[in-house]
Amino acid sequence: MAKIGVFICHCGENIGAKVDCTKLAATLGEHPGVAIAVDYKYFCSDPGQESVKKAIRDNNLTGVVVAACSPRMHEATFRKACAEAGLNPYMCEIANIREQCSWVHNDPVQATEKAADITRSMVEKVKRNNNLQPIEVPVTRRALVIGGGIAGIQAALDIANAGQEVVLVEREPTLGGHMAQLSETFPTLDCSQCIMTPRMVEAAQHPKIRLLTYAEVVGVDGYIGNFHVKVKMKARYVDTESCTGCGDCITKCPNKKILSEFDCGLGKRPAIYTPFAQSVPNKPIIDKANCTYFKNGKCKVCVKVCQLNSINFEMQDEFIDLEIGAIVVATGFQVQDNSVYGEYGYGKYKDVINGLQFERLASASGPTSGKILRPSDGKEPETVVFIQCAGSRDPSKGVRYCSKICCMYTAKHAMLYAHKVHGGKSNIFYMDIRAAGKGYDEFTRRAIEEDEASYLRGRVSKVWEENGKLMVRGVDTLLGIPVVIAADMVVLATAMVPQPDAKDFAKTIGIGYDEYGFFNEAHLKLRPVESSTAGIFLAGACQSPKDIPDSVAQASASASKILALFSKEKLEREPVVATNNEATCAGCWGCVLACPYNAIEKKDIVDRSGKVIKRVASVNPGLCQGCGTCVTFCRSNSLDLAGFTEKQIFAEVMGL
Amino acid sequence: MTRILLSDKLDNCVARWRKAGLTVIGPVKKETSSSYATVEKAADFDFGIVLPDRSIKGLFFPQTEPMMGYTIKKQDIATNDFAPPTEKRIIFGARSCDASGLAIDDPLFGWDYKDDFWFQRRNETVIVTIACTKADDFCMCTSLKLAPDSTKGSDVLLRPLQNNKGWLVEELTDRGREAFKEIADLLLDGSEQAAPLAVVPEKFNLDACVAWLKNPENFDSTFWKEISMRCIGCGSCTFLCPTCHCFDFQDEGDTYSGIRRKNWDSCSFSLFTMHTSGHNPRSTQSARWRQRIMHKFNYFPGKFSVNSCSGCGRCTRQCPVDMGITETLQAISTLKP
Amino acid sequence: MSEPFEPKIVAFVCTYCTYAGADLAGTSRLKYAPNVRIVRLPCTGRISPMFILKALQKGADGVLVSGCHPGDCHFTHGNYHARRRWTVFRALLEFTGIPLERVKFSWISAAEGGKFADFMNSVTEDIRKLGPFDQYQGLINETEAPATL
Amino acid sequence: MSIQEQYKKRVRELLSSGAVKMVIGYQAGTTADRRRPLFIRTPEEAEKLVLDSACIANLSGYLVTEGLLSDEKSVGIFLRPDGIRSINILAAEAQLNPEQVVILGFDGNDKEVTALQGEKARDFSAIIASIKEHAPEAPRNPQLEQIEKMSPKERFAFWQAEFSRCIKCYACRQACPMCYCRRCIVDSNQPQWVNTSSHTLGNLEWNVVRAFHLSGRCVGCGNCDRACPVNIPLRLINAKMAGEVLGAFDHFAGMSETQEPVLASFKKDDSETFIL
Repeated sequence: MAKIGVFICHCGENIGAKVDCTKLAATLGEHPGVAIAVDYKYFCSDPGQESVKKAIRDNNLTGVVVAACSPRMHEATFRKACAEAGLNPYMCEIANIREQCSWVHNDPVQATEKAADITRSMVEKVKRNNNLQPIEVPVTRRALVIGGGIAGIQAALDIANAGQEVVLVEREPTLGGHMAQLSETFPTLDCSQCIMTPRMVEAAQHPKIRLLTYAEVVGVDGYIGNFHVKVKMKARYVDTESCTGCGDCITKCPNKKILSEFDCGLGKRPAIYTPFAQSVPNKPIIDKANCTYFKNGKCKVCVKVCQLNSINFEMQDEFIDLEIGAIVVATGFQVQDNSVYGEYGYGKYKDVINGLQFERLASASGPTSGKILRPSDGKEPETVVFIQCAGSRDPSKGVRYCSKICCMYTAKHAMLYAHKVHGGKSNIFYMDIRAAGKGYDEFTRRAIEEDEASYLRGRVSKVWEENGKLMVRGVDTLLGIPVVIAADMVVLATAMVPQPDAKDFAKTIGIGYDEYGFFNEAHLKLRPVESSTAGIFLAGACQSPKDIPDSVAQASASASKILALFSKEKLEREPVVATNNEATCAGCWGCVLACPYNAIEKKDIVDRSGKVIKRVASVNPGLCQGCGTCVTFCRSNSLDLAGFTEKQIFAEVMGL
Repeated sequence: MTRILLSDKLDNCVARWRKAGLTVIGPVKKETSSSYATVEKAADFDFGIVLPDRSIKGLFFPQTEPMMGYTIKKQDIATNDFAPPTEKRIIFGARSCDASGLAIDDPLFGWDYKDDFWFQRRNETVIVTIACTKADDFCMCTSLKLAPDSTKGSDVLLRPLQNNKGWLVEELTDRGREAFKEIADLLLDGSEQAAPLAVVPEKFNLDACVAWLKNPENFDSTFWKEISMRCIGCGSCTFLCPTCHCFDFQDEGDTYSGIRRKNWDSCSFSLFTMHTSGHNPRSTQSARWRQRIMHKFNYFPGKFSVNSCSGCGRCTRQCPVDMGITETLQAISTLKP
Repeated sequence: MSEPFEPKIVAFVCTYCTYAGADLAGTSRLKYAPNVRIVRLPCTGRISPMFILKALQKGADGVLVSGCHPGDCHFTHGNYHARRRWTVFRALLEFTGIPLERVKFSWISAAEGGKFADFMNSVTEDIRKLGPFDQYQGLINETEAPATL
Repeated sequence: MSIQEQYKKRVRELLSSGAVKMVIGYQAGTTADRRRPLFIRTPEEAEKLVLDSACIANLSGYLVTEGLLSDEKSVGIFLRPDGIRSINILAAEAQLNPEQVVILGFDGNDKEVTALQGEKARDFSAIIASIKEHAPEAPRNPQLEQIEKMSPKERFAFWQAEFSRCIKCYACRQACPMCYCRRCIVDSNQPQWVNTSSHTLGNLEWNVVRAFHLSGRCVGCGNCDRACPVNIPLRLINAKMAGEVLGAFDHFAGMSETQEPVLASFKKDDSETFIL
């Protein structure tokens, strides 16, 4: 026999002013199965909770209904109180008589009636509640970090330094990502490689980190704590075990005219190469598309010069399977293809470059050894025009969002230019200066005040060539006049966009993404580093445009989430999951199709001899998120959802 | 010399009985389905129906009957019994097979427990049977040793005159005589010949069937599986049968009050014998069909000395797969006992 | 003059959007008609057509079903599945003669407290105009009466 | 040779070659216009086979009889196009393996029948596709149109009159090839979603739930309608719902062995004119 306790909270005047709580208690006291119904000023207070606990113990209550504020406020509070009094926490339900009653109705009589209905209905529900236990899922304490840029490296190092295993997967031949391409970084102007390469080496040498470069994640199955990951190891044609990275093959390779991806096409590299001098691992790969041997079947110069026989043209892609407990997705970004801006002449005029190319020019390890020289003729530009928002905040041709870093790096470019080309004149077309961040506004001020960058508020309408100069026509909206500047170089502050395959990749690993292809966080404010899939976390620019400090912060946040997850051998989850009655299941698999989480599997029921008698649906509680879509589909009513069972809801409706 | 009720007086009779407080019921066809239903005037009757789709059983043992109401209170549960209805009725134009069916079930409902709902209705209902002058391919009363003019279960038997002119009246019971007193002045004396009865050929040898069924060895005969292979396990034969009487109890209601109901149930349903454990002693449709035949022609007569079948033929007539008692017993007739 | 008819309305809502929207209406102290009783479910995907039938059996004069806007489902797809079921079930109700004015569907997000309050008011007013659902009540009454013929 | 004799020959061949272990067809019934399901297991038994315009019942439901196909042997079955569509749905819903079903297809009107070429369900996809294509212009049931024209109140009254006759014998369910559940929702009593009593409310609930469960799955074979001992026009509801899912989701039940169930799938741009 049910013995339900009903606790009616006045919430001070919040409920008490509209709902006659004393009368409500008297009404509910007469309800079948209610052992005690009391009202009190603030049940969420310490003495309030104590009185609930005492009532549970004194009356041996089998269930509790707290008629108070929304369950979204204090359900957890009262469940905890119930647990402390020895009652299963899931035997507690909240009747929402504040947000959905006293606050929204004027008439005290009607409000009291409605409150009674709401509370009765919850009493009927709680009578059918079951003692639930949190679901325990074993945790594989090994993290997978996808992407070896600064965010991925940071996350990997944080997790590894806490003593947990990490597999770090990078699809390029080296760690480093975009940060390795940068010259100096704002707002401190410290050399990017100087701060980046030690971290790359640390990651590669860390005993807890297994580094897989030139590798791609091609499949993720399973669920939080228990992912099964398939990784494709792309063929490098160089055996990294025996290769010492001496570089003989690179120097001797006859095909040296290939545009370097790392230098954004401003430099050249051979067909066997490392992307840059400090690559980690510092072992070359063969660019199959451009290798003379692969194209013509002749050459093999690299084979001849390699004294360790590390070159292997027969090498094939390999697949490895990993057991993983949690995943950090740090797959980064790309810069937008500026050829959509035909009026800026990108791709048409060699001296119209994008911000990342400017980074390579300014980098000491870049194609010009850090000298700012025009790609067309190698001369120092006397006037440079920087165009901000070349893609960002442009719904017509570019993207609607702000890429966040462009204001800062454009200021930085102007400064670097001023430092490297004395007397050089920089003009910056901008829409707004967005310099929110520690030391950021001071930085842009410095560009203007110390390095004499000329900021023009307005957009550029056209760039054309005239007498060896790039003519930039724009408007200075502050002065309200059209401007034409004869420049030697034009730098576009290109938009940051998701990786071109981001949406497909999101589907592969089972996370959500937005209209652009940036991965969705579980909650923009409160769960910004989790993806919507439990156990998969986000770091860096794959989630939204970010600068280095933000990427690193998010990476460390993801790492700390994972370390919290790994702090236990088993993982506890809310037991609101579906269950199936195998005796009545007809095996039609509608639920399997309907489940948004692939949480329903087909299970064979076998007899003693091992013969399959029938196949039924089986819910994996680790994957099930408790939406109940399968329950509604199930024609035979075999599926049910703990916490919102058919019996509970039936009783709730019938109790109204 | 016998008494005669002329058709054109029927309207007056109906009015008399209704005035006397009787609900008048008879064969009625509404759109696509026929049944015994309340009539207000003679024109409502349809005596052309060979046999209404639904049997007379539901008038005495309704498909759902509220037995008891309950109200759940704080400490206890209050109940209130539903009394058997006291409505007085006259069924004018029952068929012999249907009336016989009631008589067959009387001992069942009065055996270890007297079912007030059944007997109250039986006592308050006058059954005026009209002997059949037409039969269809499914009728089989003669095979059950009954006839188109059997008087079993009837209070009055009417034999149709030629040309639908009226009926010869044969009062059988006090209840019948009482009801016909109301219309005594509307009857004539005469010596007309009744129309010829329907010819219902005998379709199987009942005694041979019963003997075969009684042989315990035949319980496990493969015959059962063969004969019932196409049975789809719907309950229509049992629900239309004038003698099938199985029921189930069901509580219906919300949190605060409800009603306990007696509902028809059927041995054709797989859940009928399902145990809580999940074990089902009659797990196959052939076992269920065997049960139905055995019950009607072996177990029931063993207890009440009468076969639980009046030969109406509804089981075959309405069977979606053209099965039924006739086919089964015909097949058994040809088997060695 | 007799008392104005106060309809009884049952709402089935998902906890992530419409229930939160109802909470927001509360925290915003919006006022609306007190005729609706809410049953909270995790997702519109959990809302079975059976719930609607049972609410009607319980004497509801109207039923509301509401959840997250398409694309916003906490469980990514629950509301898309729900939408198909509603389309089918609604057609079925219509064909069996249950007036569609009595069974309403909506998307109300956690941010739409105002929409929630307006919806409660408009539905209550609409159903008040329609009057009690006498036809269904007739069926309910029949279940409580002794057996007839 | 008449189609009946052709098919008798085919059945004998199938059985004697061991291609199938049984053929499900029709035989003569109690009266001249009735046909009974027939289970043919030997070539000799094929003599009993009858195939004519009175062979109407959709026999596909027999294939899901427990254990029939579990030995992985094939079974032959006489089916009209609606029955073939049932096979596709049963296959899509994992109730049978279509490779085990050898179809003896036929079609026709109330006077004569013709043979349909093909053996496996997929061989008939062109025929089914053409039925779907012509579905919108197919003549509509006049009673259906009449009901659609009624006011809600009239419709309610119409169906209550029909449902009040229901005796809850579940013949409709048992006759339906799609009602293969091990336990019907009406037999689930914790909780009792559907009132099992056959008062009009319970009858309404039962028939509405069944129609919902058949939405997008009913092929309109009419088995339920014919099985109903009190002649409730169940076919009308199912035909109405089939029209709805075709209109709303372009879903025509039983198009292929892999068709996704309409209520377990969705499109993000499904229409939603009624959602406020």
